[in-house]
Amino acid sequence: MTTSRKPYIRPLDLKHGQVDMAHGSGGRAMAQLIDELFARHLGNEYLGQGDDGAVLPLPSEGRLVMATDAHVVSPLFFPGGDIGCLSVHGTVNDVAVMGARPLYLAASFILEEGFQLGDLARIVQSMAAAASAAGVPVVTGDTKVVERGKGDGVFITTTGVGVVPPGRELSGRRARPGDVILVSGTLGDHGMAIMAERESLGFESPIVSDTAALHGLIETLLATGADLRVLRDPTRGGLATTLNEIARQSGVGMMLQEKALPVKPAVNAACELLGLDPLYVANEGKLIAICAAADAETMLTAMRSHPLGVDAAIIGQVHADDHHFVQMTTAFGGRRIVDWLSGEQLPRIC
Amino acid sequence: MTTSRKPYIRPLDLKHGQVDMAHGSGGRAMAQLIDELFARHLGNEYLGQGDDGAVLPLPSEGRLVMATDAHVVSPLFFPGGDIGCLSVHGTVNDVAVMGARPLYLAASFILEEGFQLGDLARIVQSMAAAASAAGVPVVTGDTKVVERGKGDGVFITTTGVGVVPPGRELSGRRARPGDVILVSGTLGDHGMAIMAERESLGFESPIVSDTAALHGLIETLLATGADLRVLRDPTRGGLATTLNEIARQSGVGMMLQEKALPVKPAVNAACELLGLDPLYVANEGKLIAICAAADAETMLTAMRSHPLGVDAAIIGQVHADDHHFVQMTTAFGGRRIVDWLSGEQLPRIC
Amino acid sequence: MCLAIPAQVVELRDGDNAVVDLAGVRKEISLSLVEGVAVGDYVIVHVGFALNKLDPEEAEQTLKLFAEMGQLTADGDGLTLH
Amino acid sequence: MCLAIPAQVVELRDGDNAVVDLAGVRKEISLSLVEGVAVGDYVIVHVGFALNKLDPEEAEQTLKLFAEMGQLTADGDGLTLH
Amino acid sequence: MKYIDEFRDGDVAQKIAASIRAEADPTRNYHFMEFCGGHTHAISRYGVSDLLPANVRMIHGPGCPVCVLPIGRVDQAIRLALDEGVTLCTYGDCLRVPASDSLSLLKAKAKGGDIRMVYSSADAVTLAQKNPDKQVVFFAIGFETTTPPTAVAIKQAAALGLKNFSVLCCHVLTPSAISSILESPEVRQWGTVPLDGFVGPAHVSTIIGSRPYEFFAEEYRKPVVIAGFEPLDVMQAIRMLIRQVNEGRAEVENEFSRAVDRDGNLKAQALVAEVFEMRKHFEWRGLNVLPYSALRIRGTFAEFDAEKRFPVTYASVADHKACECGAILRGVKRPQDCKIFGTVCTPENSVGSCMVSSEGACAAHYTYGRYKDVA
Amino acid sequence: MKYIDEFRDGDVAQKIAASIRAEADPTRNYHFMEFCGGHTHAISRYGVSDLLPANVRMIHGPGCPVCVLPIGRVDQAIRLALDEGVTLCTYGDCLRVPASDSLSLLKAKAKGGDIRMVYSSADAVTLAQKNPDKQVVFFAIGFETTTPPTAVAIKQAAALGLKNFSVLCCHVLTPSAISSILESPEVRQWGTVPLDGFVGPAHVSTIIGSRPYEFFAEEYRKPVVIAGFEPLDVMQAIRMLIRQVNEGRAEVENEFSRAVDRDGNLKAQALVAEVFEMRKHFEWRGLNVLPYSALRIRGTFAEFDAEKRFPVTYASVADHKACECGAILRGVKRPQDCKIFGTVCTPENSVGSCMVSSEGACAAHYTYGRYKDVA
Ligand code: SF4
Ligand code: SF4
Ligand SMILES: [Mg+2]
Ligand SMILES: [Mg+2]
Ligand SMILES: [Mg+2]
Ligand SMILES: [Mg+2]
Ligand SMILES: [Mg+2]
Ligand SMILES: [Mg+2]
Ligand SMILES: [Mg+2]
Ligand SMILES: [Mg+2]
Ligand SMILES: [Mg+2]
Ligand SMILES: [Mg+2]
Repeated sequence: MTTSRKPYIRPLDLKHGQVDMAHGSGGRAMAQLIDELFARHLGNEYLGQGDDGAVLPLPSEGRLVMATDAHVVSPLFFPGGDIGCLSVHGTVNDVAVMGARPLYLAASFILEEGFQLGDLARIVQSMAAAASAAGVPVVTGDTKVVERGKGDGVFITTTGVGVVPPGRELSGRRARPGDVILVSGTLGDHGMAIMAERESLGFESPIVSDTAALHGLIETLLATGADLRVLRDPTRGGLATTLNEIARQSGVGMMLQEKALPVKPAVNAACELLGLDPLYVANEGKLIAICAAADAETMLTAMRSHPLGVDAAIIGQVHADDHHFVQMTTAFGGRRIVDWLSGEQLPRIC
Repeated sequence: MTTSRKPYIRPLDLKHGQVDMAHGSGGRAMAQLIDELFARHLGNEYLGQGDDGAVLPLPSEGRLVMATDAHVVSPLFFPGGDIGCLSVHGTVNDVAVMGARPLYLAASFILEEGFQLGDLARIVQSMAAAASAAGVPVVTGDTKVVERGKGDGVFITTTGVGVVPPGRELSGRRARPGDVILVSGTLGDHGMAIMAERESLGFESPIVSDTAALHGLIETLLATGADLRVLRDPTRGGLATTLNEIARQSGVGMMLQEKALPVKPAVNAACELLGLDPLYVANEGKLIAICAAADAETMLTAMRSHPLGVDAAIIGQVHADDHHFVQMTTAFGGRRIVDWLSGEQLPRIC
Repeated sequence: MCLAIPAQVVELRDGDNAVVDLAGVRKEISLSLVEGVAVGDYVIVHVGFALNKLDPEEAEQTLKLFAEMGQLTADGDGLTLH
Repeated sequence: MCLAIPAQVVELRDGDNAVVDLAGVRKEISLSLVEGVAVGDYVIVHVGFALNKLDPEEAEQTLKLFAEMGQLTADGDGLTLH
Repeated sequence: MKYIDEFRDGDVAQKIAASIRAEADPTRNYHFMEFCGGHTHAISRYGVSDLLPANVRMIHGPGCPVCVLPIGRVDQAIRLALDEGVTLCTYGDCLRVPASDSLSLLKAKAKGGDIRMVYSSADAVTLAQKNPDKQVVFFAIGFETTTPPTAVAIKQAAALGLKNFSVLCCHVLTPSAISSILESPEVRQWGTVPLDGFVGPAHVSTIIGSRPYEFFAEEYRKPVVIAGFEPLDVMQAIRMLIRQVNEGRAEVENEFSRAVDRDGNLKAQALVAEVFEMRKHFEWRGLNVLPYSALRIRGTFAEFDAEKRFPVTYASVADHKACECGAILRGVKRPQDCKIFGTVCTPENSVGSCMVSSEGACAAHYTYGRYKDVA
Repeated sequence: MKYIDEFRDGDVAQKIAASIRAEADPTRNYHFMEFCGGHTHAISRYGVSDLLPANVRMIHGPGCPVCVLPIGRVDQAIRLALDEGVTLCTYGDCLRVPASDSLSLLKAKAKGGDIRMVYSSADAVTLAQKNPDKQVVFFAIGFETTTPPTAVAIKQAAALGLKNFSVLCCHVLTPSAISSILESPEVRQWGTVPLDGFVGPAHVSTIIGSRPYEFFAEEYRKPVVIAGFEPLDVMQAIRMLIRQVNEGRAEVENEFSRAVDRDGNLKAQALVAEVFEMRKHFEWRGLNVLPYSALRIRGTFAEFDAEKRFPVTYASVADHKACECGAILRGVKRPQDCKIFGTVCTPENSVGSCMVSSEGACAAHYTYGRYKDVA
């Protein structure tokens, strides 16, 4: 009858448009969202396959490493980053701390009805930039939409895979008495950057999140050939909680030196104002390294040679302890336990 | 001073306990949740490593397949399953439809403050049973807690990896004119089981979700040696939307035979009552297969030989069409387009 | 104009309600708009209300007309004419 | 008993408010409980309120006492005694 | 499913098709309007037109309640949700109808409006009962089929003494729409729309009976066959219309006798009369303002009238200037005649209301029939 | 950070420690109670006791506002949130305090209560202003330090004419608590608690000044040294207490002269006097009902009194029977003396209130000091 029209799709309205339930229906509206936002910014040959799963080349030897994290940060945009780059860094780091080269990322979005499409575009672009800088492509993904009041703007779950070369063994189970504990830089920057953004605090602060991909730094450390036992990123729960996890896994105790802990003055100040302890505040671009005592100085030098490790420090040592206590010699000259985070980090008034 | 006490942790209160913010803090409350729920039920040697990422053995050859899906179903428990087993099946299927053997799963939980710990335990147990039945362990995971009103009980994102043997090529891009389209069983069972549970509908129905892991069925098909082009599970958006995706990816058209489509009478009835089309209703244990015409009967026989394929049917054929239309010869004797799902599947009154 | 579907009444309930069955799917509906409905009757259901009873004899009649279609000539065929 | 911290007033604002600075972190606080606060003063901040001004001379004095500690004998040392 | 499957039988369809082919006069064309969107949907969904000979053409009518809802009415509902903060309940079909400012109820919901899809007017009453601190408004649309359930809801709310329930009443009347078609210059004067008869409403007629159509048959000399919404019903009605045309009759015939009689449902009619009264005029999308073409809530139930309870006066809003919905609803144009059909206007981004419900002519053609445009 | 870092200097600490060792009489024991949780926290957090000789022992006092909050008061707050549906605002410290039915405010929040942590009483007023349709209740706890900000909030709400703001006032008075310790049979009669002096409150004293402690020094012959919350302040105060004991003095001395004088903050005192008045009696956790030991809102501000606005009368609830919080708050027992310390009672599952805030004796010992129990 009539002739066919030129196919035309009205582009997404990134200025005023909002996510609605149709964007998660599986139908044409979702296909458009994927085409114009996800595929456009994150696109690569694997994502472009367009199937339910991505088919990917694998190195011929080694073991696979797989890590996953849901990102639920609020606010979504904060000094130094946003949920987009954070969701790339967090998972790249969890793969890299196992000694693996991160190869591929999967990204799963849970969008809340009413979320601004423009904000989503910013987040996806930030993710794309982080993935590209890290050299780790997003190869597959998923998008769901939940009703208003059943989500919080956007949640992003990323899963990463990588490959560890044969013979390399890194694990929280490998710390042993005598080992030395290092940290790659200042503590608490990410968590405090987030908290200082909370409107109700009325803070103006120079604090910027440290969110960063650590696999480059880790490669530098591995290249020294030192006897590395454990690498881990002290995220939620901060340095204190992460060290307690490792102490429990390895069945050891630890003694930290408070004087050696690097903390930025502004982070310290914000902690003082809120009654918080920077040891419990989250980091997103810091590395804990535990190595044989003989290699500690080599490790420190290697860390400091990398842009992400300039503030690196030796902060303590591992010892035998059936109670797996992490303790600290205070700058004041006393001694205390540095316990697991208990409950939430709630600001303290008394 | 005093002697040390026997370590004791008051167990989680699975009867009355609720998720609170501390369970997501990264601290000791979270560690307990992981120990008593996740590790206890899902436990395996890889999850037991306890690091941020799992280190896993890999087959020596083949390509990696990676797939991810967020699960946000409501209600969380429905006839035939729950979000726990669903989140295993969904991702196992997305890996398996690429022709891969599913090897490992990662699971990421976003819990809403106030969620009943007892419900969470049921879900994790169901996940564990599904993972164990499928032979695909959950090797790593993550738990976040969001404030009440910023989530919906629980969201589960699973990511799966598997390995495709060399030489096996399955993709939505490979359908070609002349190929035959099969489906492994009745359409719309999952979506209708969910919808019939909605309180406001006042339905009592015998409809049960078809949620199932399809990799066993897929192995059976692959074992025939037939020239399989495409496998896909018609989930969100139903058969109609999935076939449109494939038609677009392959640049072809399709013609279905309405008479051949298997639909359970109760599903049909529920669709009639709501003004819905079973072609657009989600499935979670069904497979679309597209193969060379010469292999169609072999494929049908193989499908029907498997418990998950007893209702399998040949439903249509691929042809050349620059417009990538999926069309259908109606049982009535006419012809229509079977379009992408547009918007949401909303019940129709008029 | 409006989606409605015939279903069989299988139970009468309080408050002028009834349960209808369609291929095993049961749903409570309102009988506020109809009179004299008994279990076993078919009603036309629209947005949760029975609009009308379905007349089985008329249905039979209509179907018979369809079936005889091939052989029909051009007369009234017993169609109801108002 | 209650968490409070000395910080320097860097700006006076409307509504009896001020901005204090602690190592680069600035926060608006209320001056409703104190009198005669000027820019440059240190105040003790608790739940967003200045509780009191800090007396720099007394602080100096106290620190001096600490520093001389090693050499001190057992006399009053100039501690404020009420 | 009894009384459903039998009316969709493909073998029987072939027989009726053969009989239509036999009876249709090959030397002339037949143009029939199916008034109802339900018929439009059935024709497209089952491919009924593929079974008709080329000289029998179906013209889509205005009987799609969503299609005739003017922008200004949806705007009122949106203002109730966004500005007045009410919980706005409505049937799923209404959610995507385009309104002013690129909004729809679905988009207003994304903006934060508390907008709920309900399956029944009774659900809205229940919601009001359960949330005494929220004002619940039921956005009521539809022809005579859907009006009685709204009447029941209002009476129920009155019986319960609810102070937080009201109805934004947009119920419209079928006979007015038919009159408007028949009175249109295209049909009456210019003859640009050749109209040889109507397939008459199915479920509307279960309520109002077949009597109201007798006026049209007599006054305008147009045959009417009331038909069910199953595809065999439609085929049979077409055959009956062809026969009337061939015989020069213009009568009301009833193919849907299993559910419709001459009087309709008197109980439902009485309920409607108790709760509603005629509006002096009402604007329809595409058909302009029609006198006595819609209902409003009677003064005795004024407290349940959302237009009285909230400051949401109706303001007429012009349709998108490229949109041909008006002409399509009057049968003057076909979807393919609209310049933006299938490009700017698609079900995802509908510009006009005919692209919303699958009963709308544009949506039905886009969703089921557009393969024909490229053949 | 000026006026902070200098008071945490480890080298200076060694000097003061040496001086304490030099001055402490090796033939006797010194038992000092630090009244304030702030001091308890500093001692544990910085490891101050590691720098003290074995014959100088610190006893934790009752000055932790969260610790002395009785179950019945938290129950009231929970009832306001869950039963009355108010938006309950409070400081972060209160959220984990155990209440009846295994609840806490945090768990009540998980149950659906609208419970918000605020950083300042002013935030609660702002919240009430922004949500005129919600009743906002500020659950106000604390000693004299925290009372003036609550007074300001109430006056602000009055000035704004807020009808939806009120305060559940649980402010308590330091001198009453000190009296209760000194009057306790363990101290006064039995001598089971040897008490050689007090480290007096830091920030409480910025408000009330040093004068109120003079009565204790005179009446009970106990030395008091008011000290800041930094660890060097505490060390110095201990040294000053040792010196008083050695010299047989019982005076009020002020180590915290940079922030405290004899009169305190008169403006703040006047504000408190305007808004609050004495309660005849008030139950403290661990110290029982103490006469004239707490404040309530004056009749002139009655409309801002949550206890008057809502039906939440106070009901006393017994502590868990194994819990030794009472004895610990009176200095009679140490955390390690409680049978369930560190096993059933931990910061994650606190049974008593002393295990909640890091100022509570049990939490401080658990979190910072329990390595000593296994040495
Ligand atoms: S295609 Fe869209 S704009 Fe054109 S007439 Fe149809 S509904 Fe209106
Ligand atoms: S350990 Fe717990 S129960 Fe025992 S006294 Fe301390 S707070 Fe009370
Ligand atoms: Mg992880
Ligand atoms: Mg991580
Ligand atoms: Mg997916
Ligand atoms: Mg939200
Ligand atoms: Mg990590
Ligand atoms: Mg997937
Ligand atoms: Mg999937
Ligand atoms: Mg899939
Ligand atoms: Mg994690
Ligand atoms: Mg919720």
